[in-house]
Amino acid sequence: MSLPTLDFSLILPELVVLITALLVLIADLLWPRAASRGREQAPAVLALAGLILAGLLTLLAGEWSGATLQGMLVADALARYLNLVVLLAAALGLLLSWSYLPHFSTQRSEYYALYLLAVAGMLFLGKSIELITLFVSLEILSIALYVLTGFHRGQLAGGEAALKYFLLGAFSSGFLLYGAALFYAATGATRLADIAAQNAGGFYMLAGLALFLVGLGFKLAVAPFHMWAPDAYQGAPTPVTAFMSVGTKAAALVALFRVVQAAGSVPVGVWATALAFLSLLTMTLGNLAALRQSSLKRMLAYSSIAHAGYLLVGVVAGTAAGFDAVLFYLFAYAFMNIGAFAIASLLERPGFYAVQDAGIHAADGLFGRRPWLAVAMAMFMLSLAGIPPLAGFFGKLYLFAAAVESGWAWLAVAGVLNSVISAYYYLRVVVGMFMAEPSASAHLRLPLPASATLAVALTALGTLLFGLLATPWFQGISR
Amino acid sequence: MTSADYLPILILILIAAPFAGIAILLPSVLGPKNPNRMKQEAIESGMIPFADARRRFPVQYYMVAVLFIIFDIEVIFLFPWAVSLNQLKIFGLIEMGVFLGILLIGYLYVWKKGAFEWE
Amino acid sequence: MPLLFAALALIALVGAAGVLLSRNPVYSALSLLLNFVAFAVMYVMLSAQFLGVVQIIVYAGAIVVLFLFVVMLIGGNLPALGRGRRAYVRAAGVILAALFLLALLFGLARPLPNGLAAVGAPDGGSVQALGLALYVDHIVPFELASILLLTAMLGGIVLARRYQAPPKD
Amino acid sequence: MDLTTFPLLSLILWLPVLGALALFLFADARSIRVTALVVTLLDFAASLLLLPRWTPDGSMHYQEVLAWAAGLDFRYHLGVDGISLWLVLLTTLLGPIVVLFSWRNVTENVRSFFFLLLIQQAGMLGVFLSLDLILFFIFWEFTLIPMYFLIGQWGSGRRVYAATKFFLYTMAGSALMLVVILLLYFQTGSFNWLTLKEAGLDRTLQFWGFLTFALAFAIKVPMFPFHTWLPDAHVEAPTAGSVILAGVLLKMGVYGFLRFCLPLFPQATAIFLPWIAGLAIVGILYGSLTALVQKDVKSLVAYSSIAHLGFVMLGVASMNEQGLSGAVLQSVNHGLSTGALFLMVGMIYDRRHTRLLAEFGGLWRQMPVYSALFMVVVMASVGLPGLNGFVGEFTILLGAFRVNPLWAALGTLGVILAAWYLLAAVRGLLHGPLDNPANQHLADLDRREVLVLAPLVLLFFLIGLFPALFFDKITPAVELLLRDVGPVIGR
Repeated sequence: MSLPTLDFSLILPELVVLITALLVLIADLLWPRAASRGREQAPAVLALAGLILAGLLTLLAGEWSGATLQGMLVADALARYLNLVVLLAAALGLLLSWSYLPHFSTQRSEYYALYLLAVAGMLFLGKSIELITLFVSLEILSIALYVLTGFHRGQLAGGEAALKYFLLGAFSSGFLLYGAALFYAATGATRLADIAAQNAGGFYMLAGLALFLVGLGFKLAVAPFHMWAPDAYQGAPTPVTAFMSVGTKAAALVALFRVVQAAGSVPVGVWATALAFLSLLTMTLGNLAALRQSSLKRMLAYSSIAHAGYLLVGVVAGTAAGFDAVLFYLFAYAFMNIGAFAIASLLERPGFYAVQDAGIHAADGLFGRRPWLAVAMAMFMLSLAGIPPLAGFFGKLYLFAAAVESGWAWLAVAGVLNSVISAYYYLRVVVGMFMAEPSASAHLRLPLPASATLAVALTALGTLLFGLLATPWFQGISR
Repeated sequence: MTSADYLPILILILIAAPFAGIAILLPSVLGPKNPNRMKQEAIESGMIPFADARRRFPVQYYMVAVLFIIFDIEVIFLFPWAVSLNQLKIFGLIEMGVFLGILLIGYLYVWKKGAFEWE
Repeated sequence: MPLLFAALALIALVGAAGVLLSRNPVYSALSLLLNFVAFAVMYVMLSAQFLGVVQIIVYAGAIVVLFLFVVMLIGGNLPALGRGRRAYVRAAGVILAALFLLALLFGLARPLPNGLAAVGAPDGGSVQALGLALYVDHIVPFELASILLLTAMLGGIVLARRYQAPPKD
Repeated sequence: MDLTTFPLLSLILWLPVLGALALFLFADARSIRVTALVVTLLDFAASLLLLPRWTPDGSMHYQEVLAWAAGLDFRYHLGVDGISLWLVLLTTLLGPIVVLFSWRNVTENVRSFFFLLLIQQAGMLGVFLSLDLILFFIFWEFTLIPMYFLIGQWGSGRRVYAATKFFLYTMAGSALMLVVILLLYFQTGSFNWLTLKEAGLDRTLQFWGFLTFALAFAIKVPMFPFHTWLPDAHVEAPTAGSVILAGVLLKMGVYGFLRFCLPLFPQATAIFLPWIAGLAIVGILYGSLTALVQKDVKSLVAYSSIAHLGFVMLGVASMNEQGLSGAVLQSVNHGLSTGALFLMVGMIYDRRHTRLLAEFGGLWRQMPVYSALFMVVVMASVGLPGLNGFVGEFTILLGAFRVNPLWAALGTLGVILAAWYLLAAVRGLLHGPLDNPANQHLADLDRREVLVLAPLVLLFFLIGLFPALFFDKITPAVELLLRDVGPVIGR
């Protein structure tokens, strides 16, 4: 009976995040109730430190050569880049919640603990190459996000959003499990490597993959399964929405890519056409719905759905270059999307009992009051629309290049046309900021919290420079 | 544990079920039925019930139920561990130590946050 | 054996139908209990004894109790669900269910893939076999499970506590 | 440091960007304006450096290549030849003129105004200089942003509508171009214009390629059915914006046809040439007729641009040496004359804050210098022999006549109509009694305003009297283009 020796260095960043989460809880227990001044922000500082440490470990920890932990978790280049984008999104989201949380909640250490557990779930999901591990990490991340979505207890919309997200999330986990069971039925193995080796064709494999796509489709808020997303994104506190919209997509996409690669026996044309149709539907629905939104946050939610459609184009391409483009786009998307949500959070009027969402016209006349904030928001909007030389354009360029290369030119055309549609509602915000007088509903949280301003500055810098500089690092990541 | 070993359980069920069934069905079949308002009311040890019995439960009950499930599952994991500890030796101990440690922190946290107190 | 399986399957179906159709939520919880017990016996028949016992303890014991608590929490006399405002939703539901059934039958009619592990190995599902598999081959999901339970615990705490607005600092 | 290896084109391209960033060093408006003027003048001087050592052989000069992205190997590849040389010089010339003009009338947000102006100039230069299709596309879409904010923030009247229409119209048009560029790349393996020129593309790709590229460029030119954004954008834009819009942005469409549509898709060009000629002629007549009935001087000039650019596209459609070189020169001339026209309309707008012709009359007596200069500019754009307009239009008509006399006839009809509506404008503004009291004590042009117009008028005469100076640089490039494309089209 040989007891396995486990090489924990493979999952060091994840362990750091987990230990920080536990430390946040323990700190909350041990810290004397008499609130000293530092008491409020202690969990946030601890959480941020944990994230940064994990990020450094991911960056500096040599070459991730694809060694696996018992065939369950793999540490390859793909997982490394996923770690980076998730930790980036988490750190930026945390900066936002630093000043956003005190407005409506006293349960700070629980918030940061759940936040870190969600991050850990995403990191494990990105690394899992075995069906059970994949499912458990997906559940960790989902449960943590269900609770975070409903964290603003005073606001009814938060509760409603959390319930919707929970019900549909649990439903999708059911699909996922059923898919995994069918995979096991078809191949008798749960490790993706063995499933790929079996190369068993047949109905069970196809049905299993279909159900898996449905399950992950829910998590990615892909078109027919996106009903929960706008309400959940709008009801959740804005920092959680910002983090959730990037982190969940990144982790779910990597899981989708690994499963699709493992289900090699299912002819590529089959799942690729299905995904292509889903991608087209998501893009169009997301953009068209975003056109007539009155709340800025809900508009960003629909735009986030549309971007899930663009990301799927890279997966549909099916090539390694395709998924490199997806990873590149995820980083660009993290910068521009979290930046946009950061400014949306600054335009909100967070209260104890009701968060008054920033309307589309909340940003009117912003150029007059805070020129640099308006310039940053304009950059995020134009980058989301895919205008060069910002990061969004390069992301879309590589995605559509991968699509055209693998014969999906029509999908690239659809993507490009969708970008034009999306330009309209992104411009509407820019128009308001630069060319309109401040409207009655315009509100800006003054004085601007330092942490939020830092987040906006970082994301603005990222949106401007990432597209131009980062291309060489995104070659040959996903084999 | 072949299916034959389950014979005693089967026999147990076959005896218990009819016994309970008869006890419930017989009176309702044979007994006189002339219900009046007084008899229909819930028994409040003689007191006149002033509200419907099914009022909303305080949330503590729900907390207890959820925590019961979580710790119940934790215990379930212990069964196979205990049975196969002789092969797992020290490795199994560390493994379960980590598992229980994490849940211990959770338990302490829940305790400190007063989920068990009954106000 | 197949006769016993058919009977159990029937009981399970009756239980499931009971959950959906019964007016009173308490009755539906009890019929769910019946469903779980039927499955437990099926697991035992497939010689997954540990799983059968776990099914009884966790599902039948804890989760049905939780259902009852929740039903009580919301108040027992839950009004029957209002008629769906949109009639076509009901029709769509029926059609989709029929389609799903067809797909299932189509799937089952096909030859079973040969990769299926030998089902019903006598002590395949016994506690010892499971113990070794769980604590040696599947350590990672096992430890992740503890994190999952911790998250669930935290989630329960956060959502169940009465909401005090933060002091106006 | 000899000049051959010095990255002159990069200097010309990135100088305005550095200047724009330098604006943030200064606080007060005056030093911002001075810096902007100095930077644009330096940029113009740098572009003049291109001329002395120019070898008139039609090939690409001053090429610079810098490997940029690893995956899709698009490169930072700049180059300039006979076709794009004068357009670059036109851009760098209009730069300081526009800065000098907006010295007085831009009061609020001065730094962002000049920042956008400089960024806009860099973007346009990028379009003319880049030889890598992706780099071209990046600059092509980028030029939308500064102009969008210039029109949107400093425009007048329905500026938001005009700015958004301008942005979305152009972006929609050029959206498909990106996909075709990718298709070209995956068929030939490179984004480089030089290699794509030689690579024989299959017919269907050429057909669709031409269609999508032509759509994007036709919107920009603008050609007849796609012109509806132009009047709004020109009328609502601030004067500086209108000058740049008319002077340079429209030429990016023509340049696109000459640089990408014709050489890359010769077989498709043969099919579509009559269509372009037809639309061009419709553009000339439509532009002229609508200009006739305009009450607002600025929209009159805007519609005249459509007519003039109809001429240029007629030259492009004639596909022979005279036609093409005439088109290139005429697009430069149009930049100068219409730019001057917009400047002069801006000058009276600053004084009277109205652009309705009825409001004016008899300015001749009140503002003699203004009127004289206005007369010269009108004569230049009408095409009086001896001035630049005549040279361009005459060569285009010559080229068109060689292909199809009917084209030339309709073209000359356009010239007559041009004379009609422009002289109608002169009559409205300058002649007639000085009855309107508001006009009676209008100040004539001051030194700065004359200084703004002087270079343009000088160039009118220079091009008008010595066209050879310009043609000897354009014609070789045009011949090179015809050598590749001519045989395919059978001209």
